[in-house]
Amino acid sequence: MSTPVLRVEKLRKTFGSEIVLQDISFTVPEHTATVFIGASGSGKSTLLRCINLLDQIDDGVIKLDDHDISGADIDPDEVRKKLGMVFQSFNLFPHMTVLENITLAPTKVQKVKNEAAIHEAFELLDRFGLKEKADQYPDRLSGGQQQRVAIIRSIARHPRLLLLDEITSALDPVLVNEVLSTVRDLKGEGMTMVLATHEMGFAKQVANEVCYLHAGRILEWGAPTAILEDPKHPETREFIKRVHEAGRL
Amino acid sequence: MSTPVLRVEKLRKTFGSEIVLQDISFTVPEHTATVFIGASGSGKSTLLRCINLLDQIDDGVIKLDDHDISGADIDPDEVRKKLGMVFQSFNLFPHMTVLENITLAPTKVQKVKNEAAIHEAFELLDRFGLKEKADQYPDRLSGGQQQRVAIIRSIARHPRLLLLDEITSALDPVLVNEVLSTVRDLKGEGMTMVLATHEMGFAKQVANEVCYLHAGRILEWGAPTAILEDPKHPETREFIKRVHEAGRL
Amino acid sequence: MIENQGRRIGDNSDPAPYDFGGAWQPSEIELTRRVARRKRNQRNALIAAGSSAVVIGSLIVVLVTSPGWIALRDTFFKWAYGVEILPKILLGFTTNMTLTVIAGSSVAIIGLMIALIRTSRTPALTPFRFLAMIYVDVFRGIPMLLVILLIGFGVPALQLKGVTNNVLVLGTIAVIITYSAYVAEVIRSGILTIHPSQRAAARSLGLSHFQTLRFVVLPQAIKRVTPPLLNDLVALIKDTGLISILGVTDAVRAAQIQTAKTFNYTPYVMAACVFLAVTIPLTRATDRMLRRTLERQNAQGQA
Amino acid sequence: MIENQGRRIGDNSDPAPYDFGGAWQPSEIELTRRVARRKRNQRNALIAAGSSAVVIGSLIVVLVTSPGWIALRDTFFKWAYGVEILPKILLGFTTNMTLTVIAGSSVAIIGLMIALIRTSRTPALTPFRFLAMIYVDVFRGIPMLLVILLIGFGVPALQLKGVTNNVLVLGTIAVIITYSAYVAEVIRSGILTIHPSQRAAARSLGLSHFQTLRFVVLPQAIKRVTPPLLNDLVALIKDTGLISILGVTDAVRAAQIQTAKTFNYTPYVMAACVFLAVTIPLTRATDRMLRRTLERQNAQGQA
Amino acid sequence: SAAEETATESTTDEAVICAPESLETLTPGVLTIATGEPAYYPWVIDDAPESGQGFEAAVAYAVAAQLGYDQAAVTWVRTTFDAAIAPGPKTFDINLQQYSITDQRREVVDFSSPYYKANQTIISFKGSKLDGVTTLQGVADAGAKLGAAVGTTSLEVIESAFGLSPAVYNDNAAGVTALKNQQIDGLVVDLPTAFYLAAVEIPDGIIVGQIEGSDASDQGFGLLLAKSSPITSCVTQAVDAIRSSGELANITSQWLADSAGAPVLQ
Ligand SMILES: Nc1ncnc2c1ncn2[C@@H]1O[C@H](COP(=O)(O)OP(=O)(O)OP(=O)(O)O)[C@@H](O)[C@H]1O
Ligand SMILES: Nc1ncnc2c1ncn2[C@@H]1O[C@H](COP(=O)(O)OP(=O)(O)OP(=O)(O)O)[C@@H](O)[C@H]1O
Ligand SMILES: [Mg+2]
Ligand SMILES: [Mg+2]
Repeated sequence: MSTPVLRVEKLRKTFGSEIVLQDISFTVPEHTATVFIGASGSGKSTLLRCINLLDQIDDGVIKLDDHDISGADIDPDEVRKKLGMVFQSFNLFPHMTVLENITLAPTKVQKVKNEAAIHEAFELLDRFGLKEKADQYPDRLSGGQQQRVAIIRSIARHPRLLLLDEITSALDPVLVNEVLSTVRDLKGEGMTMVLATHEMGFAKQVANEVCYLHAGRILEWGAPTAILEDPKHPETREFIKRVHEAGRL
Repeated sequence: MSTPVLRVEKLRKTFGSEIVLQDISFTVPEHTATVFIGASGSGKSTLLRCINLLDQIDDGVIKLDDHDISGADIDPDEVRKKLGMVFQSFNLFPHMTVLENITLAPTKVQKVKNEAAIHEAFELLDRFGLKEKADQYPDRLSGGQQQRVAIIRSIARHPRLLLLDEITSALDPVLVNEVLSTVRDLKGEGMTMVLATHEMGFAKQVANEVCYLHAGRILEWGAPTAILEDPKHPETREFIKRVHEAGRL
Repeated sequence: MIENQGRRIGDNSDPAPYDFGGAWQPSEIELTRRVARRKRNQRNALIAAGSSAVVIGSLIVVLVTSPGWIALRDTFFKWAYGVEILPKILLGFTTNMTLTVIAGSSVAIIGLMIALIRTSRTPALTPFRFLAMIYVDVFRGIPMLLVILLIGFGVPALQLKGVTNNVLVLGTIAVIITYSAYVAEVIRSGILTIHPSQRAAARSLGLSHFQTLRFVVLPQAIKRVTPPLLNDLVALIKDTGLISILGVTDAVRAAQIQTAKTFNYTPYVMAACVFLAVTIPLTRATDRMLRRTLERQNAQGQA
Repeated sequence: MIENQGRRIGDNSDPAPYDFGGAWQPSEIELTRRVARRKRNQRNALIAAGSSAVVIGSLIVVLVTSPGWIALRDTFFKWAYGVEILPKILLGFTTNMTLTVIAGSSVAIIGLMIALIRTSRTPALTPFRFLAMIYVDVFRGIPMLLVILLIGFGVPALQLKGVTNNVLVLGTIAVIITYSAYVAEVIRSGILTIHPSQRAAARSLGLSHFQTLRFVVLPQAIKRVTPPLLNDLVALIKDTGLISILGVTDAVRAAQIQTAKTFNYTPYVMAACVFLAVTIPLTRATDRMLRRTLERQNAQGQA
Repeated sequence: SAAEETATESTTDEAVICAPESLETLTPGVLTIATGEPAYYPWVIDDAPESGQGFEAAVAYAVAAQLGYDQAAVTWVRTTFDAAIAPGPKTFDINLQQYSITDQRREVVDFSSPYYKANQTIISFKGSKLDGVTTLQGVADAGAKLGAAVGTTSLEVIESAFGLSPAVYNDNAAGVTALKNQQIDGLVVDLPTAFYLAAVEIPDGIIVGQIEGSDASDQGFGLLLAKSSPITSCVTQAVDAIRSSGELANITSQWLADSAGAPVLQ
């Protein structure tokens, strides 16, 4: 097997005296999706932020393509050029049109020519059925469209790895669907991904591996069917049951 | 059959040139729940706001206990004493504790003695398992707890009719459950209710009647099973299908 | 319990279900309701208009019938004299406006830089952050008059080579120093209200710290604080006059000179009018902008 | 692809899964990382501290070695003289403080009322709303000095029976009138930022319009605009001195009298210090409050 | 002839040191004179010092002529009180706007010898608390509120002569308004100004009386110059010269009313 895109080893993260992540180790091979599930506050967002170097870790190693990106002398901007990240909300820049949002990083960071960036942006928008929204401001889009634009924006930079943090949790159920299908398409194209989500549909449809995070530790992991339908650990079972009960329909 | 709690006749509501509600007629008998479903912007919130006299209607009649509350000389404050309403968000007053939120209206509007109001508030909080949150400020509660407090607050005033406007749409699916069970309990106690919701679970479990609102008109109505599982109208069918697809799990 | 009034299921004869047509006619009950409402509104509006007319009217009557009214009018509202000296006041006002333009643009740049230093997070900048904080606190806390005096008269006293002792320049510098402190605070509060996720999103896209500020944080922050910035602009226009203590003639000083000459206060009233001619359009614009911002904000999550 | 490093499924021998114990020891790699980080931070801090020391140091050197330094020091920083006249300045400052207290409390009430009128929605209040708008625009737009002159010298000229010609009272009224306009604007913007749903929720509970304002809207609005209100308080403290034009001796005037007597500017420096002693704690408090508000706001929806 | 001789001698003497060619003025060959804005009657007539009309305007031209500057070689500038006394370079060579010479002030600026010494005078209006008062004690006993402009010796007189705390105004114009508004009962100004204000600006204005020798530190009005100005001694010589030649007395009697017109408070 080739080297994994991402390898996290014994990662530890504290906020003051609170230990938020402890002893987290996992690998993400190329063209696979790893989905983190877990209760609110279990540390999913923090984990993704650590991988993206937005938070500084307190121990452990993070390797991207076998290259240690957690060292003290690493330039985060260089690392982030290889990573894409979409957050739960506040993703798009409200003062820029959809097109400007998408072309900002390519033109300013990768120094792509303006026309080339616009051309690629339109291709992407077209592929995801958002071409006619190119000149709209984000507040004119539905929440689902906003998140799809955020995904397009992050893949316009051709990242090695895409980090998606509960990108549907602020959406109406009706809107979740379109975002889900976008992510499924990306998976089909071979994008390597790490996701945090409450959506079991997501987990089922795109995950190669599901990890259950509980109070900062990975409590259980495995194939989606194994974790979602036959969890071993009582904590996991309890969580899955609660989610099932709350299931809409 | 006794007179219905609420009777709406040919209600019409416009915002400027936009017709938001048109030709809306329905009745809500005592101890029943009527659930409005429909796409975003179909007018659900506006309908509930009209019933609560927060918006002024442009035609039609609204009768509460056979008493016309849409007349020009009606005192809205008097009417609202008989109505409870919970919104999608921004319900609780962030500068007051849970207890203060609940006792505000009884002490200031109904002029209940302070001790009596506190006593009743504690009883209600106890019943819904929120007793230990009495002295907390809303921002320390989860979204689900906040909505449950909002419901408690509105029933502390013993309303004839409870209006619930998508009270779970801003919640994580895990939290929806507890709110749903609270509403189910109320239904069991005979509370008369009008709900607007995206949650099909809600509709199924509490509705006596489901109305599908489309672009300001009631397009289809009937028993929950009929509407949700075998909608007649193609528009309704399309909507139900979309919601199903988006279903989490 | 839907009642089958005027509505048929599956009636698809309409070209589109959204089309409500022009067929609707207000019902009887609605018409009576409207009449009742209109009557009540008219009555209330009448009461309000009446009561404000009474209040204003009686104020005017008290004013005009007061024993000193003639004297007051001659001292404060001698229009012929006012018009006569208006050119002098306008000439003085050009000083206010020139200063506002020069000081305003400098303040924008310096205030922005101080705000950026104060909102920076790098530990390396801590000493600068500390200095910026002291700077802002001191110059917000001293009456500007004193700053103008200390700089306008203090710097020339140093007799530094190559340093001007032109009072206009020094006074402008004093104004810039003081207002930069005010504006830095306003911009800083704007920057702080930008949600941290916006920064995180920008950094995630690989934008550098500076690019994040330049393309994401500042455009939003400045837009948000435009109303308070415009307020500061109004205040600046008014405060530029303080440098008249250094011997520069602005509109207020021009009025003061006239008043001192003739012992008549009309020039002050004229000066007030000249200021209003500029400041009122500005405050109106501020107001409109504020309202628009709020409308947008409140539209989100409307219940 | 979880690697089975140091973790076993179902290992429930821990008393609680939340307990991470004290067993953790930083790894080798973490330790080297920390050393490297510490070194870099120390270097950066050193550079920053060094550069700011150089900047400040050279400013001081330029100041002290300038040809006029001795003259400047004797004219602006003659401490012995400053201490000697400090009591007079402090006496003047009591005027500023008294005025601040009296005017401040009146402004709070009047500003609030104007804000309420301006944010009211009843059509019946339209004329009052209009008047309030004009009031605010006019008094925000005129330099306060002119308002003080017009009221302090204009009203007595009317020779109205029963109306005082006490300059302190009239000056205070002028200050109140002006600052009420400022404060009304601040409170109004606070009221407007309260989400309409909060009003709707209160009205739905049966609270009257007044009760909604009293118990729901105002407590939140005032809390939100406390920082700008405190800013206005600082400005008020500084601006009370303007009524010295009517012949009242405040701190700045007391300093001016001394300076005019001896032609020495130290009294002005002393006055600046006296103001700072009051305003700096206020600005610090404002700052803390602002930061707390923002932290709370940004905590919501943190990505 | 001998007297003539000395006069010419001294003139030539001065010419050596105190001539436009050798005086280190702001602009060589030009004497820059400052006064207030506006400048008041009777010190300057119609706020136009260039005309030479008014007491201080006339004194200024006389001094200039004595120093050897003709009318055309004099330029006028305006300064505020604060600008005039500020340390650092000045915008004028000499400044006259009724600056009283005191020893304290001498530490910061230079003064010529005095060109006029005015008594401080209280003005009021008919029917005021001060109407009819003839003694210093009477003023103090009347419970009157007195005002004066900042930067004048009038201010100190109120404290030293009556032990009252004064209302302090930016200028006499504000003081006059306050007096007209009856916000104060009397305004203290120098005598020449008092004549003008009481007669012209104050309805039913009266001069209550002069306060004689009330402030020991006040050495009379002097021309103000920058500290250690190179021309101070020349200017002082010039003032002394016009005084001893009687020209100053002529100017005084031409522009300033006889102080005998005002009663002296006992
Ligand atoms: N900046 C911070 N400072 C201090 N504590 C923090 C910070 N960010 C997160 N935490 C804490 O870290 C823990 C994990 O938070 P995190 O946001 O990673 O959880 P999560 O699994 O993403 O939850 P959610 O499902 O609510 O998004 C929480 O206890 C939170 O309070
Ligand atoms: N105050 C208002 N002014 C103008 N138009 C409004 C206003 N409130 C609502 N509308 C419009 O009325 C229509 C119905 O809005 P409403 O909020 O009732 O829909 P909804 O069914 O509750 O939607 P959602 O599911 O998004 O809450 C929308 O087109 C909306 O734009
Ligand atoms: Mg999260
Ligand atoms: Mg709604």
